[in-house]
Amino acid sequence: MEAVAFFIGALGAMGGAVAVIALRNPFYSVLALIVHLFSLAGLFLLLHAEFVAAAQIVVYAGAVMVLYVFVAAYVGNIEEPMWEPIAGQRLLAPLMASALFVELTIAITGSSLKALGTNGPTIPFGFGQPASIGRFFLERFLIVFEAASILLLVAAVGAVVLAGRRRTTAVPSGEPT
Amino acid sequence: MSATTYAWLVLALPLAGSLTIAFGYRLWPGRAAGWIGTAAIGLAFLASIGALTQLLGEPSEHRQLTSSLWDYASAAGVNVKLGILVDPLSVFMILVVTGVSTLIHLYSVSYVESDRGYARFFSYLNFFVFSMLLLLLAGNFVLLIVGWAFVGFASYALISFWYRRETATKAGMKAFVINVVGDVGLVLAAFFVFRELHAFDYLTVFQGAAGHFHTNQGVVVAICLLLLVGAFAKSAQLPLHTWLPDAMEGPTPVSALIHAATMVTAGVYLIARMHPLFELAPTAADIAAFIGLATVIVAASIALVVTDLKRIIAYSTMSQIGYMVVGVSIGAYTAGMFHLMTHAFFKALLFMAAGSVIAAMASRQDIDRMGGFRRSLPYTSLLLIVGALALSGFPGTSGFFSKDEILVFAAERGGFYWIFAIAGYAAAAMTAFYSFRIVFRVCYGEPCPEAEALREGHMAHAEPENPVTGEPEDTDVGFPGPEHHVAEQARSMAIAMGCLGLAALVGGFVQIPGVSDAIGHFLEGTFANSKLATGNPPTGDAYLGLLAGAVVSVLGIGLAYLLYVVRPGLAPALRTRLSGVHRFLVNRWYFDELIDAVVVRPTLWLGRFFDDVIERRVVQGLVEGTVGVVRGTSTAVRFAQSGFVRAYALLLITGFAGLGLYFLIVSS
Amino acid sequence: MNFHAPHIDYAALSPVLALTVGICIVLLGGLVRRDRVVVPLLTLLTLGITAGLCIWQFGERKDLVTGALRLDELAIAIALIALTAAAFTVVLSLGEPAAEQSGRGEYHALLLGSVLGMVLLAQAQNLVSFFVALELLSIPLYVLCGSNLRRAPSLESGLKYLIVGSLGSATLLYGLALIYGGSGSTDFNAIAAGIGKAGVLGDPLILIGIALAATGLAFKISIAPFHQWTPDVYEGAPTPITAFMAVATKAAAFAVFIRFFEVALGPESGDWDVALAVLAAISIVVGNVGALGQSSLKRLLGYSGVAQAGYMLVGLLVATKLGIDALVFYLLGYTVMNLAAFAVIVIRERETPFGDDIHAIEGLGRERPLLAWPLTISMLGLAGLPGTVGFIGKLYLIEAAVKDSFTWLGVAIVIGTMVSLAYYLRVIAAVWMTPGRESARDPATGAELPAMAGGETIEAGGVHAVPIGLLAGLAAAATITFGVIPQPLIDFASNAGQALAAFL
Amino acid sequence: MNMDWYLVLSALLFATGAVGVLIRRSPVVILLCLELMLNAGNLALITFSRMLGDQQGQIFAIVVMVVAACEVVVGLGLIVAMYRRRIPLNVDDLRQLRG
Amino acid sequence: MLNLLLSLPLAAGVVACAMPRRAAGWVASAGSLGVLGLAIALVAGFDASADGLQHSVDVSWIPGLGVRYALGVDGLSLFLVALTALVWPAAMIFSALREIERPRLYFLMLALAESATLGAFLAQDLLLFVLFFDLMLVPFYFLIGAWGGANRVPATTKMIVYTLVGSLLMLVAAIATAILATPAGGQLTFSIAALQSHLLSTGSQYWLFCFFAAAFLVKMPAFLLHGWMADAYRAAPLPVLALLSGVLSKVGAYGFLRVALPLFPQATTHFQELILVVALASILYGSAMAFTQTNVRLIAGYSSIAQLGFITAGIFSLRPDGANGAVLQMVNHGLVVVPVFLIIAVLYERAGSEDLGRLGGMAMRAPVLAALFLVVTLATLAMPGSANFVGELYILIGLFQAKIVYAFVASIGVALAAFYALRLYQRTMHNRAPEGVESREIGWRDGLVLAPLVACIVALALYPQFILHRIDPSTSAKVALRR
Repeated sequence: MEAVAFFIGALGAMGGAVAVIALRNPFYSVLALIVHLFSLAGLFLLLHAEFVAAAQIVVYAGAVMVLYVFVAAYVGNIEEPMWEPIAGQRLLAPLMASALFVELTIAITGSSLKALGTNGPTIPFGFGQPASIGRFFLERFLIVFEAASILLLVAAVGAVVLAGRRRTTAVPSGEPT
Repeated sequence: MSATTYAWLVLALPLAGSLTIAFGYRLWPGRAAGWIGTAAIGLAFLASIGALTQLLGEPSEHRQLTSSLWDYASAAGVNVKLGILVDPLSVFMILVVTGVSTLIHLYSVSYVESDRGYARFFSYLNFFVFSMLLLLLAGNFVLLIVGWAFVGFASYALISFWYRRETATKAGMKAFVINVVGDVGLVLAAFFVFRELHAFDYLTVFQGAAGHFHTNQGVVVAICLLLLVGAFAKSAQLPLHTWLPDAMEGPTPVSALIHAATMVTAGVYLIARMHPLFELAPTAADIAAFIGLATVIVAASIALVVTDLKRIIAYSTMSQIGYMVVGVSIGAYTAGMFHLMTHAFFKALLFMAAGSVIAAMASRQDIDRMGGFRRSLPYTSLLLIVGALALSGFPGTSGFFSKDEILVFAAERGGFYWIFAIAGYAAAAMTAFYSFRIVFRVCYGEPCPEAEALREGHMAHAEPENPVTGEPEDTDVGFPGPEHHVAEQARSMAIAMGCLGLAALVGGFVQIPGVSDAIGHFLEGTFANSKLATGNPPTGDAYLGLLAGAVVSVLGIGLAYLLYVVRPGLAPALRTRLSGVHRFLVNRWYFDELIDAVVVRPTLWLGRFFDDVIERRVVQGLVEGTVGVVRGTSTAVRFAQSGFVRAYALLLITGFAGLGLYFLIVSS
Repeated sequence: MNFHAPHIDYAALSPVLALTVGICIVLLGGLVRRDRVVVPLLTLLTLGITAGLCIWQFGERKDLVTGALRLDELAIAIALIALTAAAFTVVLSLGEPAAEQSGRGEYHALLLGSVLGMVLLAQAQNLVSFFVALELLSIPLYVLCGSNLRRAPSLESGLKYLIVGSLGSATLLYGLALIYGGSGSTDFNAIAAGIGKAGVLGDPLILIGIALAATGLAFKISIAPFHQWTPDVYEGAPTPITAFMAVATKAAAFAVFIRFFEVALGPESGDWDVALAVLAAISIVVGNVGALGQSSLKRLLGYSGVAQAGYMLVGLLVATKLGIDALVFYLLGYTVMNLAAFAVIVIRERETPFGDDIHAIEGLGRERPLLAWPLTISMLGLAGLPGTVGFIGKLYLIEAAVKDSFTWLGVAIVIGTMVSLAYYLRVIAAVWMTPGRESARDPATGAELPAMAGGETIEAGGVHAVPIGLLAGLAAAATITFGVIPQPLIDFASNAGQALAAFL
Repeated sequence: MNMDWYLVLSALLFATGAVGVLIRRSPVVILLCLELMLNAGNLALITFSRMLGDQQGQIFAIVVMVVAACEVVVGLGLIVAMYRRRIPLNVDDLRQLRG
Repeated sequence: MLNLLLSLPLAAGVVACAMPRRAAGWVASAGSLGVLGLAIALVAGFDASADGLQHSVDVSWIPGLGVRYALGVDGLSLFLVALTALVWPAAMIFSALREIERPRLYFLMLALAESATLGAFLAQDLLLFVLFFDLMLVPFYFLIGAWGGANRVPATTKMIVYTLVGSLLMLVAAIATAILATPAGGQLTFSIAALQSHLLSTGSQYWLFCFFAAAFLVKMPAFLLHGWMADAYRAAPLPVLALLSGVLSKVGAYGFLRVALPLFPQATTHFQELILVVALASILYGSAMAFTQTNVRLIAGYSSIAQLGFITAGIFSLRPDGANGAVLQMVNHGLVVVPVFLIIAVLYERAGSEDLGRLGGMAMRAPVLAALFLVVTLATLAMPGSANFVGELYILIGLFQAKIVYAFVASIGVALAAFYALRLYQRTMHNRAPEGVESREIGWRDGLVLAPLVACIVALALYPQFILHRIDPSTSAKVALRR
């Protein structure tokens, strides 16, 4: 049962990922990513990370992706020519990515870490649930939590700086880019 | 005052004279510089006499006196003092040098009077005398080398005295460089000596040498051969002689003083001085003797055909020094030094007379253009003849006794040394011939226009031109001087020539076989330990030799008379008949060309090779190659910096892939 | 279920808190007041207070908030570098068009946010706080790079930095995940212990994790071949930001690099030292040759930064106290040298129509010797010539390398230095040995050069040559002073090494 | 399911994301691919968290989500700013800075 | 005493910077004259019998790195310090007599150069030596780059990069020497005296020696490593070039004696032949090049290569006599080459050219100039009777006893020197003056600069023992360390 769920989730995640990089319209890519995120959330559930899965769906697939959709719609479809201007990129990119994959796989499968070959230890009640996560955040990772919040603040300020319309940023027309 | 004090005085006076003239070059009016110079040397001559008398006052075993002023360069086991050695040989030499020098200074006072560089001339000349005396009085090898090089420099300075002439500067350079080659030989010899005996001091070396070396040991032969390089360069022996004829670019008194009477005999002095070493290396001594002989013959043969008045005398000088070299190399020290002295007299005289003639010719030196000066320059002609007689070894003159003494000694020594006697007499015939070739061409025959003019009381004035290249002289500043001076009109010249003429005639009487042995006796102190200088040859043999000499000399003179006076057409005919030989001789046996091809060209080629190939290709290539590699890498790095952000990402991933690969290899 | 509030040492945390408060105040101040002075002053005040608190805490060594952070001399030294750089940047930003356009409050708040990230990063002792601090450092910088919205290169640099930076972050993250998995903990100390406990010393999982983490960190400190963003971003970003990045980012990333590798991955040092040595050598080569022939001074300093990072990495990879001392010392010296150079570049950028092109400083020695000297001293220092702190720094690094049998890296450093002379001296030659340019004509084509930021700025914000020049002079004076009397700085740096000595 | 399955999947997703960054030219899609990579990291973190029975990994994952969101915000902000400046939204055209 | 010696020039230079433009040169010159006074006092107070350091200063400088501020003079450095102190005022005053652009900076740089050079000669801490060795280059970079002739910037860059190649490697080697010589747990020290007592293993000595040798040989420069020389010599302003050639080149040779021989005795012996070959190649190559060049600066430049070849050969005879000669020759060469370049400057002002083809006839109306030049020329060609000859004599004696073949080859250089030096003199002073050459007597001000130098040459020629006597104990001690 768990294996089936894993494979469905894996297929969804992979499918979504491949679709993100394969689809030519960014708008569709965004949608494919949403599929991917949902599948991943499923996998998280399998791994007893309920809170993370929920956050994934609510925050990520929900809020963040909406932003994507808006921007994708705002800037419209972007022409990506088929012609590859960088010599060797088309050959080397997949090659290096596969090298990356192979090395990671060797690291994972070649590791002498015993626990890797197991289904994982029995876990206590409440593992991955909001309460325990929250405790972690407020006790051990208090600083991280606060830092993350400041990060969000800063990112928001950044977004305002970049995307906010101000009178000084009126673009003189016809200026070369 | 002791003999050494006199000797220091002998050194100090010319130096003081030189510096006085140099620093006051703007102050001295008229001939003052000349008189100061002459006085300095004259006083040095007197001091030399003082040294002589003091030395004669010592018992003959104690006639080697040393004295030193201060440590010159002593450290790390090397000990060099500013020290002199006063012994019969050096005193004999300083007497000759200061004596002849005084007369030549006197001559010069008038001769170069109108030259712009008057003060400079006397400063140089005094400096030369100082250097020569330093060379002679030096008590160790280092000081010898110093004096040796100083005379070389003085010679250079005086050869290129008229430095606006390119020929003069070239000749000076040639003389200097060849002399430096000699210096190097001498220096290396000194090093060998030092390495073997750990001393530079003459007396220590000579005392140590006898016990340290065995006869003909390689080292001592090497030392002697290196000494010979020095001696031959200075004394213009084959093959280092080519500078001497060119040195005639200098003013004539310079030729008389340096390139005839004094400096060029330094080589002879050196061999005599180093006789303890040469006697330990008979092979080297024999080599020296043979080279001397070769020089005698080669130089005499060239002198037969050259037409430049001063150059004929220059070749004659080479030839005569060859005799001396033969003499001191085979052990005839007394005879060699005797000939050195008489030669100084008559050769200086010849140059002075030649100078007078050349002045009358307005600086032209070609004997083919001369003639008939007998009447217009009677005094000069007379002394020219006296000099020529002495040079030819005409019976009774000084050259007659001294030359024969060498040849007789050679014949007496036995073995293969008779070759020197035979060849020496043959060369003497040539000597007599070319001596009188000069006399007959200059004094006899049809008077040339200059001679005619002079008879009417006008000195010839010619457009100043370089006597060698014929190109017009730089008259801007007037050297070699707009006016010329002949002995007949300048008293100081006449006095100087008169004194020398007298010496050339009677100088030989100090050493007549069976009659007097003044020089031999005096020099005994130096050569006491010599195995070869075993006294004089039997008087009978000596007179046989004198007879042979007289015959040869008269024959030579007679032949010259036949060719140039009785049948003047014969000489050109002979020249066409023997054109091959003539060309060979006129081209001076092609020695200049040989040296040019063997030494000069390869060196220049090497310089160019260094410049073109090593410097441009290797040295700069090293730089440019490195720069090229760096630039190439730079281009590659900047090419990779293409601006494509995806390419940057790719490189990042690639970098990780490489790093990961390394870690995987490490982990396995 | 009991909630145990963690013990919080407010005194030790005070710098962080001060910065946080400062961010808010500056942000609000920017909204309230629109004049040019208040916000920079507030920012400087914040930085000053924070620095004061840091100095107050100097000498403390303790874990903060359950071990997420560690306050020690290394952290404070790096924090001070970041604060100094930020203070410079504030002054350099006076009249900076980027600050005008993005709003002064926002601009300075972002700057302070980045500084906060650096301060946290220097203290981070936990994978999570490490990662979040790193992002807190980076994300404001992405914005600041692109903050001169009028200039396309500024935006380009922002986006490039963002893309490659995020790629680097992702790589780092994956590496951290593997290390977490392998060692079973996120605490640096526990990782070191966990590696041994789990028996994964030399295990591919950990090693690939290290490789990924090293990639991510090397990216941040511009180690070749992960350096390629550096020249582009340095050139495109507003110059004060470039100065800030060149100095502070590098320092903070090095701090965490040291702490992470020496403390957490110390047991593995035998595996990663050679790899890092090779990277250092590559950096030295690439950085130095890349800088040759650059005409943009910022770009040149970008490449130079790559090379300098290579030098500094040597101090890290030897994994000795001496190495850390040397690295911290070099960072301190590097800070003053670079800031002096950037200050002069900022002034010339605004005074001449050449932007940051080398033409902008031609003839400076003749016209403005007081401005020429700081730049000259800075270049001499970066080139490592004696009499400057750069020489002592290199000496220190080489000593560390040689002592740990990495003599070949010492040789690599000096070979790199030789190459570097070619471009540092070129700058000096432009300053002193080339006549200045009168007109803004392109030397090649003769065409009028497009007006760059400088032209506009003079009307927009003024040159502010006096305060900036004073700072440049100050930094140059420090370069010389610490080159002649280096001991105080050495003592300071060796405290940092001492803080980590227990882990080596 | 063994943990290494999850990890291999995460590696595959990571590599896929990397390929996307390398070959796509639209900045929007590149940002998406970066999301993919961060999510792959998250998957690994969660997997390890499960494997170790330790929730720190989950905390880490949540932080990563925050970070990802921030990157997205800033990234999209940049894209919007560029769009407004009429800079072509193709990273290959961003080559004013090079060399 | 030494502190004052070291800081006075720089202090004067800084003060000069604050002076009006016209006074700057004179203030800096006054400082350097003060240094000269100190140096004379130093020589006068020198205890000739001791081979140890005198006037030592030794205080901690960077304890963290084991670097001490240790200065001292011994016979080895005494006369090099004196040489520096003597020629710097000459160059400064010579420059101060002329209109110079940006005089304050110029004199500041000259003053800095003097301080750095003195530092290199005085340093007794290996690292301090390296520091000053490198620091010397900086002012010369500026001096050539800002006041030089055509192509000055590439030339000066080439020079500084090339010479730093060697000296930076030396930095590594110096550090490695100290580290390797420090016993485990011991306090790191760079003190030359202390390092001398912990000799390294032969293998370490070999490569460390090579690094040091590279630095010294480049600085000299020696054959094959002189790629920077020609361009720099062409471009440098002449007073600066005089110092560059006269003093800086000596630091390399000095380094061999100060550092390489005492610290790496086995390596020195091992590489003796190699260095001798380089030295001989320098002699022959330098000489041959010197007589093919027509640019007067390059003639002097290549002759310097040859002379430095002699000095190196003397050092690497590894005998006291050779080393004494080398030290003496360093002083001598410095003393002759500085006036040569200053005279070239004077000639250039009169002829507007530095090419032999366009020079000549200068002696005509300038007998004093000609006489000064003549003395210098004769000393350059190591005319017997000059101190240069004594130097060469000692070098060759040493070499002759160590490696006889090398001595023979080296003596070829002596003969070649006569040719190129005399050629230089003749073609500038003698022959006919080409168009445009103005034969004018040297001004009394320039004369006052040159005359003391020439007087020193003459004085040393008369009494070289003055130097030999004082250098002998320390120099012999350096060579005797070889086991």
